Amino acid sequence: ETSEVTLARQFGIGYLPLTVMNNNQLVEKQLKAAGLADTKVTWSRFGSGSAANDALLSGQLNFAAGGTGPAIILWDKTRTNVKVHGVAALSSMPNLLVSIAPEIKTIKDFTEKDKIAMAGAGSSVQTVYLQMAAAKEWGKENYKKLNSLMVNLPHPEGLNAMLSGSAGIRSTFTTPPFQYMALDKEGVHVVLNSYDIMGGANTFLMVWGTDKFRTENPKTFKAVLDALKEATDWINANPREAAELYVKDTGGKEAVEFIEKMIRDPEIHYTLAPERVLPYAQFMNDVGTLKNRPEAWTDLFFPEIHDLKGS
Amino acid sequence: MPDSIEMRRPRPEVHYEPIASESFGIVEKPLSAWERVSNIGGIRKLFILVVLAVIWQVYANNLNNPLIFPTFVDTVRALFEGIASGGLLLKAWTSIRVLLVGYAVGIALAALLTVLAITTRIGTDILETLTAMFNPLPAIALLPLALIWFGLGEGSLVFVLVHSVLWAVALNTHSGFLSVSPTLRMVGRNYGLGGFRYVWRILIPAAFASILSGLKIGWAFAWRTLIAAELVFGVSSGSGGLGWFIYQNKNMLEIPSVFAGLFMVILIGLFVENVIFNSLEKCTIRRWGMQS
Amino acid sequence: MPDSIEMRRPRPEVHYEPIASESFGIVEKPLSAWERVSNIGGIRKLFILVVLAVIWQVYANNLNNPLIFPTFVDTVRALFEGIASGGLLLKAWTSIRVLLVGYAVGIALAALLTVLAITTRIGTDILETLTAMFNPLPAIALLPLALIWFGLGEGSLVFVLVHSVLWAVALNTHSGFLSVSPTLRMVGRNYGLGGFRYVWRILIPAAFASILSGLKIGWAFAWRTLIAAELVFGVSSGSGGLGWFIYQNKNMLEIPSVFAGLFMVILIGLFVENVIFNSLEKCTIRRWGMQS
Amino acid sequence: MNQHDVQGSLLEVQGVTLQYKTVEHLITATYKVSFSVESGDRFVLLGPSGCGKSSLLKAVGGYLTPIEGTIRLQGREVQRPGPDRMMVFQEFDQLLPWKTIAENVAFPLHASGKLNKREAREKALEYIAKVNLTKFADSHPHMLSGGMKQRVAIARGMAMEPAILLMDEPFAALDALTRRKMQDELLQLWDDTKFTVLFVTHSIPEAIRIGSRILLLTPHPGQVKAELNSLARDEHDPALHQALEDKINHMLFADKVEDEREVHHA
Amino acid sequence: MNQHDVQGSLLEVQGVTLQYKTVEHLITATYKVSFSVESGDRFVLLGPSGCGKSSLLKAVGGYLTPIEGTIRLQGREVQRPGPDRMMVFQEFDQLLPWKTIAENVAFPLHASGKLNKREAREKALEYIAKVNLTKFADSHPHMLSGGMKQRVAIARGMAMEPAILLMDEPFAALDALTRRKMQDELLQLWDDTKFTVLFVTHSIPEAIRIGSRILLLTPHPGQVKAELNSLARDEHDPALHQALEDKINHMLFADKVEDEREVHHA
Ligand SMILES: Nc1ncnc2c1ncn2[C@@H]1O[C@H](COP(=O)(O)OP(=O)(O)OP(=O)(O)O)[C@@H](O)[C@H]1O
Ligand SMILES: Nc1ncnc2c1ncn2[C@@H]1O[C@H](COP(=O)(O)OP(=O)(O)OP(=O)(O)O)[C@@H](O)[C@H]1O
Ligand SMILES: O=[N+]([O-])[O-]
Ligand SMILES: [Mg+2]
Ligand SMILES: [Mg+2]
Repeated sequence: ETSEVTLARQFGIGYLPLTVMNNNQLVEKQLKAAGLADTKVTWSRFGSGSAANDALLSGQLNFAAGGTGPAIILWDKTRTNVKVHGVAALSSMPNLLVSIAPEIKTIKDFTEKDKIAMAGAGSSVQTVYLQMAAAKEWGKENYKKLNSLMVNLPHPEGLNAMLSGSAGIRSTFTTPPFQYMALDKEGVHVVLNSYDIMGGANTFLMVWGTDKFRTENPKTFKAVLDALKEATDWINANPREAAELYVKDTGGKEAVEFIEKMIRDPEIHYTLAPERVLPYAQFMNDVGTLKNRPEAWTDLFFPEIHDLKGS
Repeated sequence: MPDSIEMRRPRPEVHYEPIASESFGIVEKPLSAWERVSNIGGIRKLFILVVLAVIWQVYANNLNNPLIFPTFVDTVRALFEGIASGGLLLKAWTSIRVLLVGYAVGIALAALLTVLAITTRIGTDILETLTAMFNPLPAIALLPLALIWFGLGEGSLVFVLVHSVLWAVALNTHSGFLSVSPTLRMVGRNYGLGGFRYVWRILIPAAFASILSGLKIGWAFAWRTLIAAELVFGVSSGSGGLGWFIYQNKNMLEIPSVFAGLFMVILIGLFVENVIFNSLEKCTIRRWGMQS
Repeated sequence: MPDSIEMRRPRPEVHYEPIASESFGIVEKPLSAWERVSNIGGIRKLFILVVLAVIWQVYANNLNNPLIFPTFVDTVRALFEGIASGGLLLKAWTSIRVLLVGYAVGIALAALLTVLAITTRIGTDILETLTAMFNPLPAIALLPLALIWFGLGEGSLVFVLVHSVLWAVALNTHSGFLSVSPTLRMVGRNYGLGGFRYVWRILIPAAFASILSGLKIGWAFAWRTLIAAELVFGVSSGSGGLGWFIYQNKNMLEIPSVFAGLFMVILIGLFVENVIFNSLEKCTIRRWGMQS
Repeated sequence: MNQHDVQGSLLEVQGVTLQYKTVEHLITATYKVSFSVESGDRFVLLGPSGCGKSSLLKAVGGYLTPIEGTIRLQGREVQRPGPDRMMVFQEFDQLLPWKTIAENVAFPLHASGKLNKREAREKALEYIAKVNLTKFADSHPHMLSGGMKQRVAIARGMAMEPAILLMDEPFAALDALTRRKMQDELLQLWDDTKFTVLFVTHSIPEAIRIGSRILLLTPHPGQVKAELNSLARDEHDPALHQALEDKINHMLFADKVEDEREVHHA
Repeated sequence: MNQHDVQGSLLEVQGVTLQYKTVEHLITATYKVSFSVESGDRFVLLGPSGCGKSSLLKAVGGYLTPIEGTIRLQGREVQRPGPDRMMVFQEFDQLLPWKTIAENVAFPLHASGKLNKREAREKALEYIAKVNLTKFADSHPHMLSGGMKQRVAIARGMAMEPAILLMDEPFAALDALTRRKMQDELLQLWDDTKFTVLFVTHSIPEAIRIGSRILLLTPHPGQVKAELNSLARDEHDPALHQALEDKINHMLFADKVEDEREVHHA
């Protein structure tokens, strides 16, 4: 077993279970329970999923966390070597395409001059959602119909651009908490909800790792998974405390009520079980982004969670 | 005929009795109060800074879009809040520490490369080729290798910092070396100096003006790179530096704090330029009459 | 006594009949084949490049982690595929076009600022202050203002490019101007040259070595910035340049293509250094004996 | 005499004190130097090394502002340098390295608006021939020996045919015969155009040969010791030459001995 | 005579052709120049401006490699510069601008391992006094006049008391009296330490006064015209001096007239 386990978290409410694991030292606790009290736990934070992937692939990171999209792409690319799989889901959250333009009510209302800001335009989760929506609306072969409207801007810049009306941006496809900040402003409304596209709740963030680490360090792997489970259960049982912990962790500038409301939002699930990951991955395979086609959700995740009710 | 002009006006010869130079007294040209004030560089610069701050305030007020561009006053307020509560100074110090390490290593490597370049012909080719190849590469290109070689944490940050300091400093230093006057080089070699001593005793002081601007550019680009890299690399321990502070506040749409972080960078830049680099210039190239 | 040595050995006086200089013939020192080959800079550099490529190949093979660091061969293959099918050349051209605009504007502004700085004292203060303040700011800090002023697309890219070219070029140019020998300045002013003509006819050629390294550094940093900025800035998908190509492939984990994109940057860098900057050096500072 | 005083001279230097202010030192180069140069004078500044000859010339050229006293040219105070006062500097690096020899000589002719490009080049080549450098007209300055560079500078200064030519030890780097030829060229030009020349030299025979009036300066910091008339151009009596030489020698020598004693005691 | 030929001289220059290769030109500076310098010689190179005197000195100094011929010092071919051949250059920018005058003179003494820091400074101050610059010992070179800079370079060269001193027109920028003093100092030093000096000058009287042996060079490209003995140091007869001066003058002058004719026809 390794003497040090490294985990990554990123910024945002979707990573709340990791925040709890970090702050409450749940991994240490589970390691101790597993008889690995000497294992050092190191937390990193990355500004982007691709940096976390680099770290994972260079062997510096054992557990990466991020969007479902990058995780599935990494799974696809590592079939023949390090065999990355999902460890567990983190959270399901809707991603909203919001607009400040009153005439844009559905995606059919976009014209050539209506740009849509999104992070990682062309490859991000939001891109895939929008392509799925387009495929649904205009047929599978037209899934790229809205691609020409996508404009690449990081989430905060995209939101700012829309709210301030600069650069002609009036719509943005974004994530929590940005979409809720946006909806707080007058005139901003939802054009598209990722849940509607997927037909229900859909895993937005997950944790993944390499098969090599798991087989070489089964106890450590199990301890981390258990810690994640403990954190998730605790959040679901104590939303108020979880919100307080989150606010404290990020510097105490946000309102606890606002965070608690989000945690209690019935649309937001903190669960280890993947939700609608398979259809998402199969769509990516359909449009050629993935070379390998997963036939069951269990193809994408390590066996430790195969007993959960995933999809 | 040729001397007609002189012939026209015979002038008397004149003799003077020179006085001893001790009895001159001190001669100074009197200056008006305005001249005296405007002769102080610090006051002129302060004036410029005040003008810039006023422009910022007025423009931001007119723009009236605090999510994009907060006013100067709001930024300063956020700066003080950040310092008082948010440990902004600590974060700045974290960044500066990493920066100084990267800067020092970068300069040392630049010295090594340029010494090699100036003493051997293949060294010149290596320096020119490496600079042309690697200098245009963005820090992100180095990330994978940095992770393999240095792991998470500061090692990798230092690596990208070195990348952004090394080439600029090496380029300027090498060009400075090549521009040293042939006479000075011959003098140095006349003394029997060779290799490192020749570079250290002759070429470096002789090319100091070029080296200094290389150092200034390297310093600035180290900051740029550090802040950009902290966003990507994130933090592996502790609370991160200024770049992470900016990134986090941006994500929370705390725009005045974002600008407070950037303002901190500006303040550090002004300090380094006006205190460190300026004094260095004064006791070297200015004092030596190598730059006016 | 003092002349004892001369006295000791009276030497005969010698007279020669010099021959006409036309009858010298051409005297050339013979060189060995190896010397002649190694005298060609291009061959030496090619050798270095081959060595680097071999190191790359061997290291990548040993590392055996193609998702982090593909081999040289894979990269070259991806490069050719990218050129053949992916419109890599078109993307490179898109980048170069934006780059050249930003570079040109940056140089023009640098020229303006340094002319101002060299002709007026307050101009010097302004240049020093602005450089110290803005040079350390990362491109991302300019994003909000860029969006307000130039909207999405190339305008904003050009804006950040200017930011990364302007200060480096201005710093080096200004320091070069200040290092021009007092005699040459006096000569220029003796001719009655002033203001812009003085800068153009005297200071710029006299400080050309410094200016050239400023231009080289500016060029490299423009590339870095462009590639980094294309990731962040509003590029409408499908119309991006090399940075966008690299970013997309990185997101898709098409790592050989990522390296092919970076390799393209390296190739362009080598071309610009060895063809453009080198020729420029040869017909200026080398020809003028201002750099050895 | 009276008329001359009322009219004013071409160049009037009155009580000029020159100082250099550096980071650490304040160096007085000349102290209350006064002299006046008439139109057509060949005025020589003579004095020991470091006495402020170059500094005086630079002040007249407009490169150095006196901290005391005034310098008037045709009644107007000298404010800035200009092509009406062409200067031949003492330094070897006074040629523009990026221009060929011909271009170096032609450039001021053209830049000051005197001649068009073609004419400037023609005139440049003419003067380059006078200084025996035709073979090197298209070379760059770094390919020249020290003496050759100085000859180019002389050609450049003379080609401008300025109202006042300021020459700072222009012939110091030249061998006896080249020097002789250059002196002849200078006098020839003077015969042709009757310009005024202010000439620094450290050679007493040269001063007597070239100058019509000679200013003697004390050692550092320079003060005026005497202002003498030189011999007429057609005066070829070696005895007279020797006598003047000895007189000047003596005036400078007296100081020198003191100076030396000072140093040895220091 | 025979013994001397067998033993070999201190410095043996044999058939040396020097060329400069620039981007555009190939300039021959000297063509097949041969001469030999005995230990203790005061060997003067004399020739018109641009004839290759400086180039020859640089070749002996080890800065320039002959493309033909050999230069041997004590039997070994000259490969690189070294402190055994201290050089006083012709250029004014030969002082290190970042060192004070005293440091400039002391530095080579210390750097070459001859003396420790304190001794080096003492010796430096001693020689600075000899060139009358004690007042400026702690100034930086940019605060000095042209002649003062050259005097520092002379002090630096002499303070090293090298086996061979190479001096390139060291006194050109000096006034008559300072020059005289410097010449005396040089001869005094020679009397004390009997070093060998290779001296470039363009002044024939100086050559006769300083030199024990004189090499005459033709105009560019330099070839040896003659190698003459100078007068003995204790020979004070002005007529003999004048005779030798005239002889040398004539030998150089003959060429010069040709040269001039050439140019005027070109
Ligand atoms: N740039 C300078 N900075 C400071 N002091 C200077 C500078 N130039 C000259 N001086 C000082 O001014 C005095 C006069 O110098 P100047 O060059 O005028 O002498 P000079 O008479 O031309 O001497 P030389 O015959 O050696 O050329 C000297 O004592 C010198 O130290
Ligand atoms: N760096 C150089 N590059 C090219 N040619 C040069 C260079 N230096 C000197 N020359 C040429 O070599 C020849 C001899 O120059 P050198 O400096 O040796 O002459 P010199 O005898 O010292 O003249 P002077 O008395 O004027 O100093 C000249 O014709 C000159 O043009
Ligand atoms: O490398 N940067 O230009 O930030
Ligand atoms: Mg002078
Ligand atoms: Mg010479």
